[in-house]
Amino acid sequence: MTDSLVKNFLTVRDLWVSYPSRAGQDCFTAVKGVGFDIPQRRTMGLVGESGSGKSSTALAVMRLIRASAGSISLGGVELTSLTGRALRAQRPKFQMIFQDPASSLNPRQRAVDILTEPMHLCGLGQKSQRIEMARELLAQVGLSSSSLMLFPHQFSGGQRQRLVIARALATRPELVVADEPVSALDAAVQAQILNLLGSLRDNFGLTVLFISHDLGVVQHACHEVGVMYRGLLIERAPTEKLFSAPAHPYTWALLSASVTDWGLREALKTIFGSGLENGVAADPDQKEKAARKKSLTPNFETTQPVSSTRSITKSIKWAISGCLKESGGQILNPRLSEDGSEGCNFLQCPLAEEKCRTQEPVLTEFEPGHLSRCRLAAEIRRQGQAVLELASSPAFGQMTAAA
Amino acid sequence: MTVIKDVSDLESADNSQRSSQLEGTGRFFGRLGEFWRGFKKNPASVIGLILLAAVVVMIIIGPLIYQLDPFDIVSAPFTPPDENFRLGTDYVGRDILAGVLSGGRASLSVGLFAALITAAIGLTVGSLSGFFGGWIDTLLMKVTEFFQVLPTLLFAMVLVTIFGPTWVTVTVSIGLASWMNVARLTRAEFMRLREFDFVRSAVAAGASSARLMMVTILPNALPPIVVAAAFDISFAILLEGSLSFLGLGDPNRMSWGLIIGQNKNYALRAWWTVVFPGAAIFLSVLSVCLMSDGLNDALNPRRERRF
Amino acid sequence: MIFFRHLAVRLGNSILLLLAVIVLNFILIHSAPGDPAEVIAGEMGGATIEIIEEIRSRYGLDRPLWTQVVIYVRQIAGGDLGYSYYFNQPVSSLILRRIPPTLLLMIFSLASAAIIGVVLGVISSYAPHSVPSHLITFFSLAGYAAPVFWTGLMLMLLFGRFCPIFPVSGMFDIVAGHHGFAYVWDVLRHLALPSLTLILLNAAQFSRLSRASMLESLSTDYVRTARAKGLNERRVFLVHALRNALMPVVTMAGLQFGPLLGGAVVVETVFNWPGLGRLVFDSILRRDYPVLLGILFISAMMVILANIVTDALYRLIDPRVRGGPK
Amino acid sequence: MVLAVENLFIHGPSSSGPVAVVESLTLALPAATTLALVGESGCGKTITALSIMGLLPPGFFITSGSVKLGGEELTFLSKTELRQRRGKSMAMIFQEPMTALNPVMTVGRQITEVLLTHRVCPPSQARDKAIALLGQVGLKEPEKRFSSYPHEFSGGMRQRVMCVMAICANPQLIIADEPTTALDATVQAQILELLRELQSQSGAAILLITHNLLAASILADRLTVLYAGSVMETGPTAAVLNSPAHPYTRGLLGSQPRLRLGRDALCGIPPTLAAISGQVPPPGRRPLGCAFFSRCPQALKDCRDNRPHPVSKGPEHQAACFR
Repeated sequence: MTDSLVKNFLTVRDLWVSYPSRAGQDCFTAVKGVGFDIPQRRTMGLVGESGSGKSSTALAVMRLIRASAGSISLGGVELTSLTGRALRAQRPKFQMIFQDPASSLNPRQRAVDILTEPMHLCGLGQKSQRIEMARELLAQVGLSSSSLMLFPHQFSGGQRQRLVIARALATRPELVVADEPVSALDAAVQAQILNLLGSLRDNFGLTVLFISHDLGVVQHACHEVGVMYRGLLIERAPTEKLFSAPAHPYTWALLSASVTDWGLREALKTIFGSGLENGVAADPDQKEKAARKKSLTPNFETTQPVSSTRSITKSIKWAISGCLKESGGQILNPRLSEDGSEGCNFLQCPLAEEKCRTQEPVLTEFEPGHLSRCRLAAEIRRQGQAVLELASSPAFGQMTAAA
Repeated sequence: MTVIKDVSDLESADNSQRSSQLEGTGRFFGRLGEFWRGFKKNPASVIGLILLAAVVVMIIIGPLIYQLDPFDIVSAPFTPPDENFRLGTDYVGRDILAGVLSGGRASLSVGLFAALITAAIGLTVGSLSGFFGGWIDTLLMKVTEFFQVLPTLLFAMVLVTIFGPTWVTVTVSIGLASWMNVARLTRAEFMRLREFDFVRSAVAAGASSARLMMVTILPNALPPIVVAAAFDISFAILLEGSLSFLGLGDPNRMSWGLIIGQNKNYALRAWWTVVFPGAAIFLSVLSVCLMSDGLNDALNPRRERRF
Repeated sequence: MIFFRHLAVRLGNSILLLLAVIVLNFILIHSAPGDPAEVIAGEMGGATIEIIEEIRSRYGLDRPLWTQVVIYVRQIAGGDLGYSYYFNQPVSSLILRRIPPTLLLMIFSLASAAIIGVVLGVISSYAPHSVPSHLITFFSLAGYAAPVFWTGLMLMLLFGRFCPIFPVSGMFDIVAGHHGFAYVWDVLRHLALPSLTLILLNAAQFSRLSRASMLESLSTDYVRTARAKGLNERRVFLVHALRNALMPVVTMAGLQFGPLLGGAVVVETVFNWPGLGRLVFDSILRRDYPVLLGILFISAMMVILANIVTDALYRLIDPRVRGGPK
Repeated sequence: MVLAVENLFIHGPSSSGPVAVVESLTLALPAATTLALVGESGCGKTITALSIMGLLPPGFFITSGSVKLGGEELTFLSKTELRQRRGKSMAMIFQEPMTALNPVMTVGRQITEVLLTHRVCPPSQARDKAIALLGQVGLKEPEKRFSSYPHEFSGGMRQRVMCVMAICANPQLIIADEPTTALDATVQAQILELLRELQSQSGAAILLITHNLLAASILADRLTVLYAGSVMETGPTAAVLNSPAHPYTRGLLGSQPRLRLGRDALCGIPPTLAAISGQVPPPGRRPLGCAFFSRCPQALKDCRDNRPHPVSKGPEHQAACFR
């Protein structure tokens, strides 16, 4: 059955999205030529900080906002050129799960209408069957059929998100775009929803585009991961490959900021800089900014005890430089570079060199299945693996415990 | 202020009866009850409702009991209020009480119909420019800005003077001169709600623009618009009063403003000719204002509280 | 820099608006019942046949509609608002003479109404559920609900009959013929009642708005931060909450200019204050359309100017809009 | 001991009259240490912070219990005395940096305001001290920052300004209510490190309020886990994270997806997370006994009726559970 699955079910080619800024002169380009494709029944994650354009990409794929350039095709059907009735005919095939449960349900509609409206719009089944189908959907997302007649404000946050998921499944879609589905929820409820999404994806055979700013959630939920920075897809790889050792300095910066194990954090900091002040004063995408209500920073599962907070000592720095020497690399000493118009858009890159400023890097596949937009991709991945190797070795553990 | 009702205890209570209410009746009375609960909380608006009810009853029943034609002369001019002419007579000798009773019908009906016109134009312009944005929005907003530049009363006066002071032209002129507030408010509401995810999900489910505007956004945009429309009724009554006061009212329909307008030069001699009709306008407009405050609380869907 | 560029854009926009008002006047003339020439001459103006012919040629009424519009616009833009046969003088000079009294009345009333309204609104927001605040809320509703002409007449009765300390009509005492400082004082005494009427109406609206915006800014995060910093309640109230609450009040002052003009017309009729309002009242009685349309055009211009001033004022107060150093 | 809270009860308004929002809360915070108060939304952690600062919203009030700051009982103080303590001996940093600063006042003036109110330094030196502080928290070109307005700052920079306002009168206690929730991952890490640096310089105690157990472990020496208004577990960070003694803490740690790096990332993703079923009971409907009773997998019979008392599970490590 698997070979009949379409290799590239959702293909996005050279997608550009720009918003006319209020002042009217320069419009803000949120997505700059992003391209990826997702095989059928697979889940791809898009990770990035707010303003990286991940939500804009999701909205463009859903044809909720107009992309200024690029092509999107789902199951072979070209979506970008469709408009009006033709587009509406295709809409049931791809649905969306939104982030903020408080604003994604119509406060004046009861649960039964919320679920039957999509069915009515795409003409699924007869009017009499729809209430029965709605009851079934509620059961599948773990809500009792007695809540059919309730209004959204009579549900808790987690239950409202279950209703949002049920609505997305009402038209039996093949592709589901989930824009930060769990970010607005508490830790315990978040886990319930992630489990629910996982089981529904397998039962319904859904292809999912999963948007999140949270690396732990993406590693748990996605088969493939794409990292976005200021509108550009800077790295794409299967989850195992990416998290074993990323190949782009920005991904490392994201990782080092999300890691809560103090020892590893200091080790990563010596190589890839101490996390970066995202100096973007203007807020490009206010909605993404507002979407960051309850972010979750995952922790690095370590074998040794989590040590309490202390500052770095000389011995650790020496150990790291020693191990790098054996692996034949010299320490790429972190230098913060100021500005730079063309060339690599990662302005605060600690490893930036002259060439980075002049040539425009391209997303290249330096290893099978692993693409990165950095000239030093292979080098960074190798050195990163070495540091992670060292950090998880028991010797390093005692050292951090002692320090 | 209500805490989120916890669904789990609803499951325990057997509410099969609730889920069988799929027809409309359960919903309509449910909403009316909910509306009254919210409305009741604000004492000022209840007083307003009673006051308005009294004024309306006075206007409808009044002329039936006190059958006196406000236009025919009943006694000497400027007779002060006494037992047979409760509110005295005006500069020609017509009975003020009859005038006040039958004048109300003109003032309130003009106020109501003008507010309807204002709401109709305002809603259409506001919803179109708020929902579609782009050049439609700029064009409609330029038109709104143009109308807003003209002083309301002056523009209404010019229209009535040119097209003749009949009951219809007065109502239409008031409507034309004061629809801009509702338009701006509707546009703001539509632009705000358009960004909400439940509208985006309706688009994703394949809803057409018309359905989005009418079924998805409008019901949620109504509360503030209804409050503004209530204010427009009182604004229209005041405007009609001013027009009739300046002699631009419909001459053969008695209205409160007309009485005051005709007797304004003799106010110092015959205070009663001016005080009572004015008080009638004041009370009816005050009752509508008080009620519109109450409407605001009653119509807003319950907001759950966050600690 | 940005501030002046924006001002230029506003000016351009306003000129467009004025042209639109002129075209509106043209449409009104042509859509009125009867022959446009008579409309222009004004029914009661005792217009003879020659005058009608002269109007017909001057406004090119026989020419195609489009050229008529151009002629009309060029004339109005050139300052010639037409001729009032009843008053036997050009409309523009008639109106210009009547503007100062109306401006005096409106500016004085608007300013004092704003001050009184904001003070009342701020006081009532200090203790939102106390008796004085309910009183102020009721006063502001009553102030809005009372029709302007009725308030005017009531004040006239009160001050005319019971304690006649203020004159009830006209702008200055013709008999006494004061001049210099005495004349100013006399005008002020005459101004008292008409402006008091307008103040009662507008102070109500200012107090409602400033109360609502004060309550809103008192519940914001930055007021909570101010309290967390240990500032005393007076400073939190006046420095942090009030400055932000005044923004919408400034915008409202600008938008209030149009309706205020309407109110002034009525008040001038009640107290026969010799301003535009009085002129409007007389020209209605005599169906003197050129004067009416001229007044509509001039008052639209005044409203536009008021909007430009408020917009500039708003840009000065709010740093976010002023386009600070990027 | 900078902050000592004993058996604190706070009641808040609800449709059926006042309801207990925080029940018998005990906290101990010695100088120059950081205590993280961790709990899901609606468990009363923000209300606790506001009650210490004396900024409880209308309708909430402290019904019993004592709050001692530097040995002085705050609940006995008058309004003005409490106000004088705010900003001087205790300061607070809020969650939403975008709205926490006054948009129409320059950043500099909002800082000097604190310096002058608490007479930290004479007016003439206030400006220089503020500029020095701005530079100290890592803002480039402090002079320009001093006279610019909040809308020209990014979220991270505004939170640094909040830190300056908090420490400029060098208080004994700094309460940070979810200081990093509204920020990006990279900026979060920097703000937490900035707080640690400020603590090491000023020796102030930090009460960190957060919903995220793992983010707290970067900064906190001790953790107190709160659930539906009562303390479930409290202890040193390492002990609580590695050997959680309360089923709720175990549930929380199990339910959060952990980041696996290096060789661990290659061994495949676990199918499901150990999620806790059900949801947080709102204040009106909490069970009589242990608040976690309705969702606890190992609930005993007597957990339902009587409330478990804190039992010692290790050095300074207690958990309120009968197990």
